[in-house]
Amino acid sequence: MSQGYLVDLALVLSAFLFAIGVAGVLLRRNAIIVFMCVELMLNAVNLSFVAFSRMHGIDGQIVVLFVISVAAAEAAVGLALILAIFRHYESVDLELFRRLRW
Amino acid sequence: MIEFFFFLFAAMAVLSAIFMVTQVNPVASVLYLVVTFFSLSGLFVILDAHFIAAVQVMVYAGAIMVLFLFVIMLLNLGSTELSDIRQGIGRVLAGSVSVALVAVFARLFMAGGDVDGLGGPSALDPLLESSGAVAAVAEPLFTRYLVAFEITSILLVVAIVGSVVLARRREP
Amino acid sequence: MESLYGSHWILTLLLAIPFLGALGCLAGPESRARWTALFATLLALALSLPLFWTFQLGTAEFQNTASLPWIERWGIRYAVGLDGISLLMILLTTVIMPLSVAGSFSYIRKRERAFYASMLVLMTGMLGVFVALDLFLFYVFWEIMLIPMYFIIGIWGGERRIYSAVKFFLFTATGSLLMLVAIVALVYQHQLQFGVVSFGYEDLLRTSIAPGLQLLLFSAFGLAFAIKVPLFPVHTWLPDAHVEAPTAGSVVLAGILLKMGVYGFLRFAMPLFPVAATSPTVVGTIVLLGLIGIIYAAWVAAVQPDAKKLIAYTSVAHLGFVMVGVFALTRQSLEGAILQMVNHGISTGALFLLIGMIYERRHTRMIADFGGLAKVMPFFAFSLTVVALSSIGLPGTNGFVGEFLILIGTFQRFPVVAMLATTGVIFAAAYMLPMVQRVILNPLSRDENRELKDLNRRERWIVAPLLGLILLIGVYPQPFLDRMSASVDALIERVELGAQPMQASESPDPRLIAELDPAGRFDATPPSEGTATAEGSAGP
Amino acid sequence: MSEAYHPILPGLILGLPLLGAALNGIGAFAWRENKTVPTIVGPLAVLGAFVVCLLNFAAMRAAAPHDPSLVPLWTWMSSGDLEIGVTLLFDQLSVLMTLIVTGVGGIIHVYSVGYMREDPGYSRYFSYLNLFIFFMLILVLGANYPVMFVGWEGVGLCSYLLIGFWYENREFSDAGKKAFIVNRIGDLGFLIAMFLMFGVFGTLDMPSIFEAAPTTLLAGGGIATAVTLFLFLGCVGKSAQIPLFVWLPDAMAGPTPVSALIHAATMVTAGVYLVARSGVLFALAPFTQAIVASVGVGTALFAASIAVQQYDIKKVLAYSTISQLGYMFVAVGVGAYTAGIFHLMTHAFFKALLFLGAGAVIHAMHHAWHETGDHGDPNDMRNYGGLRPLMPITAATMWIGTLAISGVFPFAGFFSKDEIIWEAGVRGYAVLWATALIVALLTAGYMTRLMVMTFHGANRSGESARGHLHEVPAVMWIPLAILAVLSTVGGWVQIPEVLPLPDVDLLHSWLEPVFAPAIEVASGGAVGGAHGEGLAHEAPLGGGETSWAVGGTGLALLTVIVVFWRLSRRRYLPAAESAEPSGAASLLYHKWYVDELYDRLVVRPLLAVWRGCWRIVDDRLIDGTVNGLGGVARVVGWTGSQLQTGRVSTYLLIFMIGALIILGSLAF
Repeated sequence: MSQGYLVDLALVLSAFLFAIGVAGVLLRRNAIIVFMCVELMLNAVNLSFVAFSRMHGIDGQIVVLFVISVAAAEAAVGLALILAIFRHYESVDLELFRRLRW
Repeated sequence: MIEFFFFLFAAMAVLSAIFMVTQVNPVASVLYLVVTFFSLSGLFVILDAHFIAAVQVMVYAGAIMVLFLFVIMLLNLGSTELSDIRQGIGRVLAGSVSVALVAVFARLFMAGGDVDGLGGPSALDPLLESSGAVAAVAEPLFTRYLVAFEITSILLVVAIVGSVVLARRREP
Repeated sequence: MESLYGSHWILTLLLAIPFLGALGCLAGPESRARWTALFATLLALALSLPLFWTFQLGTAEFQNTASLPWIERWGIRYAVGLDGISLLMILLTTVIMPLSVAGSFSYIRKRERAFYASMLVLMTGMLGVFVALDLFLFYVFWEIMLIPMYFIIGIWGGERRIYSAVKFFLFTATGSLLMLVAIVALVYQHQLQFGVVSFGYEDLLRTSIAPGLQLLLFSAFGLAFAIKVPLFPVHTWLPDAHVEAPTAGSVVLAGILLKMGVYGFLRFAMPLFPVAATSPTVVGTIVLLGLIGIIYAAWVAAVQPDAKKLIAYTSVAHLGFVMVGVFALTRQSLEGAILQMVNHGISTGALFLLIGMIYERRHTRMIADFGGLAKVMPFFAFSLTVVALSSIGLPGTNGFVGEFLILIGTFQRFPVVAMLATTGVIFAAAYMLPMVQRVILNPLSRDENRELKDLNRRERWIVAPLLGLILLIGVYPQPFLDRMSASVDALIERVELGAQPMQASESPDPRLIAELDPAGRFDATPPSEGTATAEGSAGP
Repeated sequence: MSEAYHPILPGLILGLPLLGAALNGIGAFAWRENKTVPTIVGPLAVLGAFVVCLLNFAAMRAAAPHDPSLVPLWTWMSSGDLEIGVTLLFDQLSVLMTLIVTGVGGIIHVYSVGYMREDPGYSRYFSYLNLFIFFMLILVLGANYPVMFVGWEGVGLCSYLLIGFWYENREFSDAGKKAFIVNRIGDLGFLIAMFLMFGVFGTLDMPSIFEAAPTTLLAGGGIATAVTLFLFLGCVGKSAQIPLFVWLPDAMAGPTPVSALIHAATMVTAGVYLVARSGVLFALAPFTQAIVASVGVGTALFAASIAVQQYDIKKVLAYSTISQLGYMFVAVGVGAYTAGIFHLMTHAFFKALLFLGAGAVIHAMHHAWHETGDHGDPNDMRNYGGLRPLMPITAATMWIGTLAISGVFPFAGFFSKDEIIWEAGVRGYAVLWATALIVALLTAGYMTRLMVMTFHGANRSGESARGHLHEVPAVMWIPLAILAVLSTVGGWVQIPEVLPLPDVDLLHSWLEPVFAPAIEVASGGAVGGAHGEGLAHEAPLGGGETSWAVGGTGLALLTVIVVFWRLSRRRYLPAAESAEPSGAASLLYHKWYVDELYDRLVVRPLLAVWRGCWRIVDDRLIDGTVNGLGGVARVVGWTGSQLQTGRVSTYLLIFMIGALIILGSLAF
């Protein structure tokens, strides 16, 4: 398996996915979808870790494992937060959640 | 052959990611995201991360996304027809920032030198051959990264407790 | 005891007593805090008074010095010592503090422990500033003092206390931060020249600094001190702080804190940067600002409806006299200025105490709310009259001696300035007498004032020592002048000698040098020698 | 001659009044109701000092001529070259002055016992009065200018305290304040003069300065002129000359004995004393001399003109005092120092007499109205009239005082005033001479008017009050009598030799050692004589000393008689019923509107400027700048805070832009 240039392409792909995630966060107002875009960004990063790990050793994959477990925790807490907020606002529109200033 | 699969998965990932962002219906978005995750897991396999690929499918595509679906359905958001996508300047900003991001990242990776030179043979090959896909990951995980691993478990416990507390319906 | 006063430890003991007292206040019960504080301050007074007699006349050397390494890596030492100038300041502090503590007994009703602890920490800070012989130590004390004062104004003050406390803090902190930068720059210069890092005062005195850089550093020090003094355009924190501070706060602020600005000029800014301190621009500016302060503050004071604010402005005027005297740099004007610092501490402190006493009775500071108090409070009226006369410099009181010496000394160098400053004498009468009249004279027209009680025994005991000092210094100031004369001589000599070679030499534009050679290495040796040798000698 | 003079008990001269002040001061707190202690302590302290002064005077007379005796007490301040000791100077002039101060002062103290007896502030009053004597003695005995200045300001302080003695009256305390502040303007000059002298001479000791002055200073030079002008500014303030005279009429708010002591006999003459004392300096500055004399004569005329139309008895006397002080300045201004001091002395006698007499009248009126419960102004002469039969002693003694001040032979004022006018004449100052003559006539005029309105004609105090009017007690009329005697014989110490009288030359010869240096300097060293030689022997209009002396007294007497004859027929109305004077009389009645003028031109603009300084410069400009800086920080902060929208997407956008900038800078 010597398709080294695929690694580079994987990095470029991760850049694309990350950028799409960013665009999603900026674009959407639905909290859940924004949350999903964040997950997408995490995965983009995971992809680059895996790609790097192919070049530099197994540690990259370990990091990915941690990222996945943290993401799982994050998803649980985050979705619980969205639930709680929804109960209060009857909506998941981020435009409404503007209490966190000053 | 591998190139074909690589490009196939890559195209799938990018396209479904774009769909995920642009779909109005959250359920559709979730499903597109699942597709993206599957494609990524395929890419992981190509990149010699077999264990990660498996975990990706199980945890992300299986568990997390189901959680998302549950929440969407619980909140009854699936039937929404109103677009929550920003218009006008927001859209332009989002687009230009992402394009700029891609450009910058691409430039950074290119700046690393010749594209071919960056790749080369996999550094993982000997390891995978000697201990297999799982052991290669497990060995450092339980030795060098043991502390972090244990702390992760604490994090998960905290997250569980936290989400239970947060999502609990308050007694009036 | 003899050995104690010859020893190195008396000053450290003096510093420690109020600090321990502060701890004692915090540790003890609320009701005992005031007594602990009074005891600590009185103990400090009793310990410091003999210094007045054990102080050796005729020498400008620092006495009772102590020096211990503190942070050796950076050449920071715990170094303290006493000369004629700081001796008087120390005594002023230890005299004023017990009085202001005793003056707070009935004024401070909440959080007494914290209040008295703040006062004592403040005292440590002030004493420390006056004895520190290490610039880092000085800076530490200088800042230590800021914090309790901030709280004293901010917690126990009047209605606009927060505004005033913040204003006070911002003004002073701005200045002192610049000073810190200047201290570091100075130490760096010293290191460049001698290869050792030292914050020691006497080490730094040996540093020679290019005129341009001197100007910069002097400005940084000078701004910090000028704010504290306060000189004319940066004085506006003072009226607000005074008005809102509790009586004790005002007394300490006017009586001692303001002196630290002048002390800073005398001890640090002038001897360290003699060229800058004698450059016509600097002297002209400061003397002019002092003069403006004298006249302008008197004018503003004359139309104040608030007694405390009026007194606050008189402080600006008096300190204007002091600054003019300091920068006229003649024997008489300097000795007068130092004596006037003491005088101002006594008479303004007494004024604030007296106004505080009627404030406690009537809860108003407005002059218009009083009138005719002489009838119901004769002792108060007597005291206020004497103190007011001292403040306007009536001969026979301390105020006259100070002002006279300042003016007669200043006149020999800046006749016009002295003449204009003398008009301050008229304006002093024009602001003080109407205030006195409207408070204690005139008909007793308000019913609230009819039942006022005269000063009680505690209050009389607070006022009496100050009245005694006012008259004593008025008729026999010589012992005080004797104690400072050697130090004043040394200071004048040091500043004038330090300024001479630089001014005499035909050096190019000092600003140019500063730009080309910010480190000032070229001027490390006399400019007549070649640059090469200068560089060689200045190399690390 | 016998051995040299040494001051006798100099400490006691100062110590007694100070002790008295302290005792009475303590008494004002400790035994406020006790009137016995002040009654004994107050007058005794001054009279004791008077006795010591007499002893000194006698000793000095007996002793050989000598340099001034210095009594160093302690070092006051010594700083570098500046050495100021608390030192007393005993010479002929200062001893004479101490005699006047303690003598007249003692008499007035005794009088005060009667006058102030019922005042609740009795003890306080004597404390102030004793303190005043103490400071006045320091003033005349000070051997250097700073010590003299202590007395100078000290008497000002006592004057302030005593004018505002009845502090519950707003006008009275205003008057005290005004006196103090106006005096301070003068003191400014005194201070600057001291600074200058220290710069020039390196010392402030009078003997050294006077010794060095003729050689150090250029006669008529700028420094001599400046020093003396500044000194004179001090005198103008203290002695109530144009333009700083405004405080003295208001100072009449104080108890009448105070007006007699401070604002007639002693303190206000300190300016004359200062000029005479510094004669050497003034002799070196002819320009200042001219100013002094002109101000003096101007003030004399101006004040006399106002006195003519005043109805308040004390105001008349106050303006009269100002006018007489003008005379003294004419004398010292033309270099006739002895004449100035002579008039100072006789004026102390007769003006104290007049004031005390006025006080007796006021006292009587006050009591009468107190009995009847009427409320009139006991100071207003329109309420008097026909008091002579009721208060015969007061009337008689005051007539003596009136004749004395009018310059009628053989009363004291004749000799001293005649000498001043004559000296002005023979020294060639025709305008001064003529004006002084006119003022002399005016003086006779307004004083006669005062007497007529008070003691003659019909009584206007009201039926009921008249029954309660009676002569003052002995403790008050005995001082009047003593002063009346002094006002009569006081002038006989110096009788011009030209008059067909026994030739007495006590004063000139007594003061000759003090003024000789000044006269020597003034005459450029050419004339060695004490006085008179080298001067014209004719008045500007011709005629010798004798004829002018006789003519002068004749004119004065004629004025008195004419005015008496005219006014005693005039019917005055009580103050409450009379109308405001109109026309020129109104201008004089309102004192040429000087107070109003000062108020408009000086006081109000100054107050406006001061208020502006506070409200605009301090509050707006300086605090505005500071708060403005704070405001700028706040605006910047607010602007920044607007970025914090609470929208996560905005944060991400900004974060991303930031990341792009950083990464971009790495990439490109």
